[in-house]
Amino acid sequence: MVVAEGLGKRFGNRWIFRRLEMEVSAGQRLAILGPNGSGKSTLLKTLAGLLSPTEGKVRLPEGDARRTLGYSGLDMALYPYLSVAEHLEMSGALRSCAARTEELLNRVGLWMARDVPARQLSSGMRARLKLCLAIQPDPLVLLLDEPGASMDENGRNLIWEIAEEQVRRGCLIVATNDPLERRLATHELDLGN
Amino acid sequence: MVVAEGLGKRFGNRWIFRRLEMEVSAGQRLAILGPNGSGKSTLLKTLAGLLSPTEGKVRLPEGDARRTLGYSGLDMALYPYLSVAEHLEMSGALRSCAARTEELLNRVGLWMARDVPARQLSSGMRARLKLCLAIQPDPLVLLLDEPGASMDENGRNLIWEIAEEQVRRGCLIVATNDPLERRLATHELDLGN
Amino acid sequence: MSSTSETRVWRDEVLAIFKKEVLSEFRGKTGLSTGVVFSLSTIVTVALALFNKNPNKMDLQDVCASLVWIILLFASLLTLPRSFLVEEEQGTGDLLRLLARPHAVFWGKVIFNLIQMWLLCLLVAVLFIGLTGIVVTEPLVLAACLFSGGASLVGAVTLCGAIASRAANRAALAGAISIPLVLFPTQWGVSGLREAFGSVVATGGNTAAIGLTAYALLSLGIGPWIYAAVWKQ
Amino acid sequence: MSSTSETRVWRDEVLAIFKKEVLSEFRGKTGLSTGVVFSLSTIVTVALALFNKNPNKMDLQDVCASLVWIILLFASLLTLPRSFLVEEEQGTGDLLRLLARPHAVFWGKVIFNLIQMWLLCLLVAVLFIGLTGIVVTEPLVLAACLFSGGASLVGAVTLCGAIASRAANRAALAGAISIPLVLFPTQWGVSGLREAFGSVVATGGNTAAIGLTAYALLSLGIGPWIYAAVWKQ
Amino acid sequence: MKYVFAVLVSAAIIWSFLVPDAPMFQRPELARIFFWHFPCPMMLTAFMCLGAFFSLRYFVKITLPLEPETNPTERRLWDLRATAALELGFLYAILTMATGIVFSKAQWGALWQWDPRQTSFLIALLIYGAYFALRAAFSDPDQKAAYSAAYMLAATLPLIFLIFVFPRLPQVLAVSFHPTDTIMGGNLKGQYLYVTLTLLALVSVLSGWVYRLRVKAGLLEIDNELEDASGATGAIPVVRPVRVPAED
Ligand code: HEM
Ligand SMILES: Nc1ncnc2c1ncn2[C@@H]1O[C@H](COP(=O)(O)OP(=O)(O)OP(=O)(O)O)[C@@H](O)[C@H]1O
Ligand SMILES: Nc1ncnc2c1ncn2[C@@H]1O[C@H](COP(=O)(O)OP(=O)(O)OP(=O)(O)O)[C@@H](O)[C@H]1O
Ligand SMILES: [Mg+2]
Ligand SMILES: [Mg+2]
Repeated sequence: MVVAEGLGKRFGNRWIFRRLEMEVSAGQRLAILGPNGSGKSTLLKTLAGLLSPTEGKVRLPEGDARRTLGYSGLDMALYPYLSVAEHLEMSGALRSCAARTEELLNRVGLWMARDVPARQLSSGMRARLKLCLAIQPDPLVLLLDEPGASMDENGRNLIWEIAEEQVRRGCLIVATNDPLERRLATHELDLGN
Repeated sequence: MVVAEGLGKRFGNRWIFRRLEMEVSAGQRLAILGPNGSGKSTLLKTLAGLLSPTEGKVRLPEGDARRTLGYSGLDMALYPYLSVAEHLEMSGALRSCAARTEELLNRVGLWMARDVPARQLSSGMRARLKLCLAIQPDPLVLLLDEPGASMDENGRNLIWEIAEEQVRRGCLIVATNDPLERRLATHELDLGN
Repeated sequence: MSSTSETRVWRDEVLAIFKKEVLSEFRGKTGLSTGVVFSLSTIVTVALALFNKNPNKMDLQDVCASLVWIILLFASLLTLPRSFLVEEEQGTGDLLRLLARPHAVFWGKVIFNLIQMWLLCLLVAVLFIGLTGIVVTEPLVLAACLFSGGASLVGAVTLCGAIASRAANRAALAGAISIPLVLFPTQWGVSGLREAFGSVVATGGNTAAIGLTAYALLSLGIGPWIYAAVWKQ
Repeated sequence: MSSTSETRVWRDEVLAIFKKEVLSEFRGKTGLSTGVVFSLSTIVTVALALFNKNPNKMDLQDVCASLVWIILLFASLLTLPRSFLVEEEQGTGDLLRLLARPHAVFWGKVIFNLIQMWLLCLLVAVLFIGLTGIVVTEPLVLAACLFSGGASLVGAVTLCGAIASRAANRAALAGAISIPLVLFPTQWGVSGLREAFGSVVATGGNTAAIGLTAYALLSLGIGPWIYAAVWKQ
Repeated sequence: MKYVFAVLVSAAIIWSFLVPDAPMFQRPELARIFFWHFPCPMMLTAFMCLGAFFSLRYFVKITLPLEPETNPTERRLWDLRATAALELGFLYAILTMATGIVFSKAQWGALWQWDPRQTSFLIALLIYGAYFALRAAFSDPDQKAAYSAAYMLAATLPLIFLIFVFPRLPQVLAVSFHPTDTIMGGNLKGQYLYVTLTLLALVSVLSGWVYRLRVKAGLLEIDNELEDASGATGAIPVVRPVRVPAED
């Protein structure tokens, strides 16, 4: 479902990764590993289309990326003055998919905080909201950048559940530094250099 | 060294914590635990003086807080256009303590990236730089909010080392969700509700 | 998808963006206030300048015309680019790029800016006329010029804001690259306002209004496509 | 600590903040090229508005006076408040509060703003006079007014930034506060510039200069204390 | 080859001094400035249009239906061409202004008097300046390329309007001293016409040559960049299964 052909990304005059060939097919869970600064997030952003590759190309399943692709990254900010619920409603309207506000928020345990503006959320709550936004349209491809960071026990279990579901629908790619999280993958890609 | 007397913090009309009594003396390592949104970061910020308590008071060791106190939090941003080294130099000048740029950066493994502007750092590198800033003046009190989040193996070990050292000099308070990190504490404070 | 439902989808997306802008604006109050402060203080400055003069003395109308236009120009430069700059400053740009389509984003923000700008025009016009006591001989021309003038400013400045938003010194850059683009409608704007204030050297207020409208339509027409082109850079 | 080393410490801290501001603003050649294009086009706008008029015709000096002031006002509102607001917008406020002392922060930023503003005044004056060809009858008064005027604008706007920086609705608050604060010196600034341009209705340029200086000193004197008061709220 | 060219140029210059003075000018002998004043805007326009086209080409392939240009290396090439063209265009813009200013000193008696032509062209220069200010503001080459190309697309119509249409608007014609129908109106006759055309031809050849050089230089820069680019271990990361999942 996700194919990278000779993918390379250069920042300034330094290649973060190059000649990267990979194929992730439905039902697979890929973990992208590597020390800090090895390019996990960069690769994930490139796959998500947030960064343009310096060379090579990325193939995603047909269809509108807004609905076929879910991405949640650490350095992706939320709208400080929009409430949790408003985020989901906006996202639903923009991607023309069902907002499912109550269902999703109950699931990640943010229903009580639905009216809290994002700037008042705790780090873990922010991570949960981003997860919601990523899975809202039941995407075929789910890209998670360190989903477990700053999540508590129950949050981590939640991620496992979601991972299980996701592979029934499509594939999952996780960039992580967490030895526990690493275990939920069926495949690994090590960018360590 | 760190004493909280009847400490309470209210946001709007909701008490995050109240009537909190605690005393952390030299050589102790306190872990603040609790589910997401339970108030760990809020407590840490209140201790660091970044938030003013709604009731009660915080007692820190005498001396200028800029030098006796080190704090590193998740939602504390760095200056996007200042390089790693410039951050340490600025901090040194502002706190009138030795910058120790080379020593510290070598220690956390950022020496190679000393000229990279903060906005180009990876999440883990950012966490490392913040750690540097926190320990720069050899503070008596070190407050770390989820230091391990988005750090790789070697980064986590680094935190253990630093924790070991810190208790020789003073005390350490860590807010964390990470079951592994939790182990480095000698004492625990659970805000779980 | 049938065309009608297609249009409904577009409408919803544009509305979603628009709603977002409105909510953020009124909870976090950022853009407009600056513009208002500026226009207020400027107009008072001008009133001071024309202080104890009767502004209907010949060629003061012309000056008034240019002053009104300058105020609108600067106010727009202070206010309009923010809608795009803020996205990058607060780091929500990525989220937007993941959820939305460029045309929806552009139109949502443009509609918001249009409303902002027209309100500003109204404010400036009322205050200016009130404070300087200048006589408006042709209210219709005035209205037309402010309406189309505001729109053309919105078209150009919003686009420039979008283009500058990913750069290091966004705020200043946005101003720098939009001023020259909005400079030449100035000629029309000023001459139109002169006509409205019944200046003697007035040259065709309607041509001015037409010119401004054309400019507005053009910039608003091209804008979204250019934005779509740089959308994911 | 002995007082001399104490002052050295303060100097280092202020310098550190100042250096930070400079680095963040002028990473690479960015700031410069932008600034030039920016001010150039601003002047041209104004000059264009006064299109084919000889600005020494009576009245027009007064208008020029207010135009120059408007330009300065515009520039100051666009650039100055950012120095404080940006800290909160990009979330570096906490870091700053942990590392620095309020007075050092305030003075570091003010010095940066002052230099910025004075350079701007110089540029604007030179370009404006060059392009409109207006005659400066009293260069000294002009210099004095620009100098003190720039300073007072910096004082006022920075003060507002300081006051508003911690409020949730920063910009709005900053705006609301700045209106009266900015309007106040305006009157002196304009009359001073009129005198400089040899207007007939000019009313004491030196008083203006003195007034502006007093205002600047006052605001810059109070500023740090107010800022220190809101520093850790 | 180059020498032939040099000879031709000098010949043309000498010729330009042999032509009779133009009586309709204030300073007939100085009408010759025109020989140099005219080719500049023409070159400027040519390169501006080229730059605009390359900027467009940066985004879309010129096919029907239009489809986006996705190949990164192609894009970098088009960006380079656009920059080269626009830099040269900027040079000619400045030359136009310079010769124009000299000309107006000679014929209108003042270096600058806010003649509509002068104003409009000054604005055109500013837009050009803004383009390069924008380029300077980006550190990432791809963003630099994309956003400056976008700005160029937005600015093209205004530029053309400012240089050609605006001075010919009726109400502007009324107040401007600047001639507009010398060429179109066929008021340029005899030797003047020939000299102008010759110089125009020579200047275009020259600038074409310079343009090619600029592009060559740019290509070399890109290659160097690729060469001394570090960090790529050349090692190809591959996806490897860690265990066969039970459920599949
Ligand atoms: C700074 C002042 C000037 C500038 C910026 C300027 C600019 C230009 C430009 C852009 C063109 C080509 C575009 C067009 O044909 O409309 C042009 C053409 C021309 N200029 Fe100028 N010019 C200036 C001063 C003058 C002066 C003082 C004279 C002589 C009195 C002059 C004589 C001409 C003539 C004869 C043409 C031929 C184009 C035509 O008439 O169709 N220019 N100038
Ligand atoms: N915009 C940028 N410009 C230049 N270099 C960048 C940019 N973004 C990231 N980098 C560099 O690319 C490298 C990889 O960054 P990335 O964020 O992908 O690392 P990562 O694997 O996610 O690390 P972490 O585990 O800490 O998240 C880092 O060395 C970083 O300095
Ligand atoms: N500025 C604020 N205004 C109002 N409520 C706030 C504010 N900041 C935090 N809160 C609320 O206080 C609660 C505690 O936040 P805090 O960040 O301390 O949680 P936490 O224990 O750090 O959670 P996490 O483990 O996710 O970091 C949250 O419910 C949050 O919504
Ligand atoms: Mg990362
Ligand atoms: Mg927290």
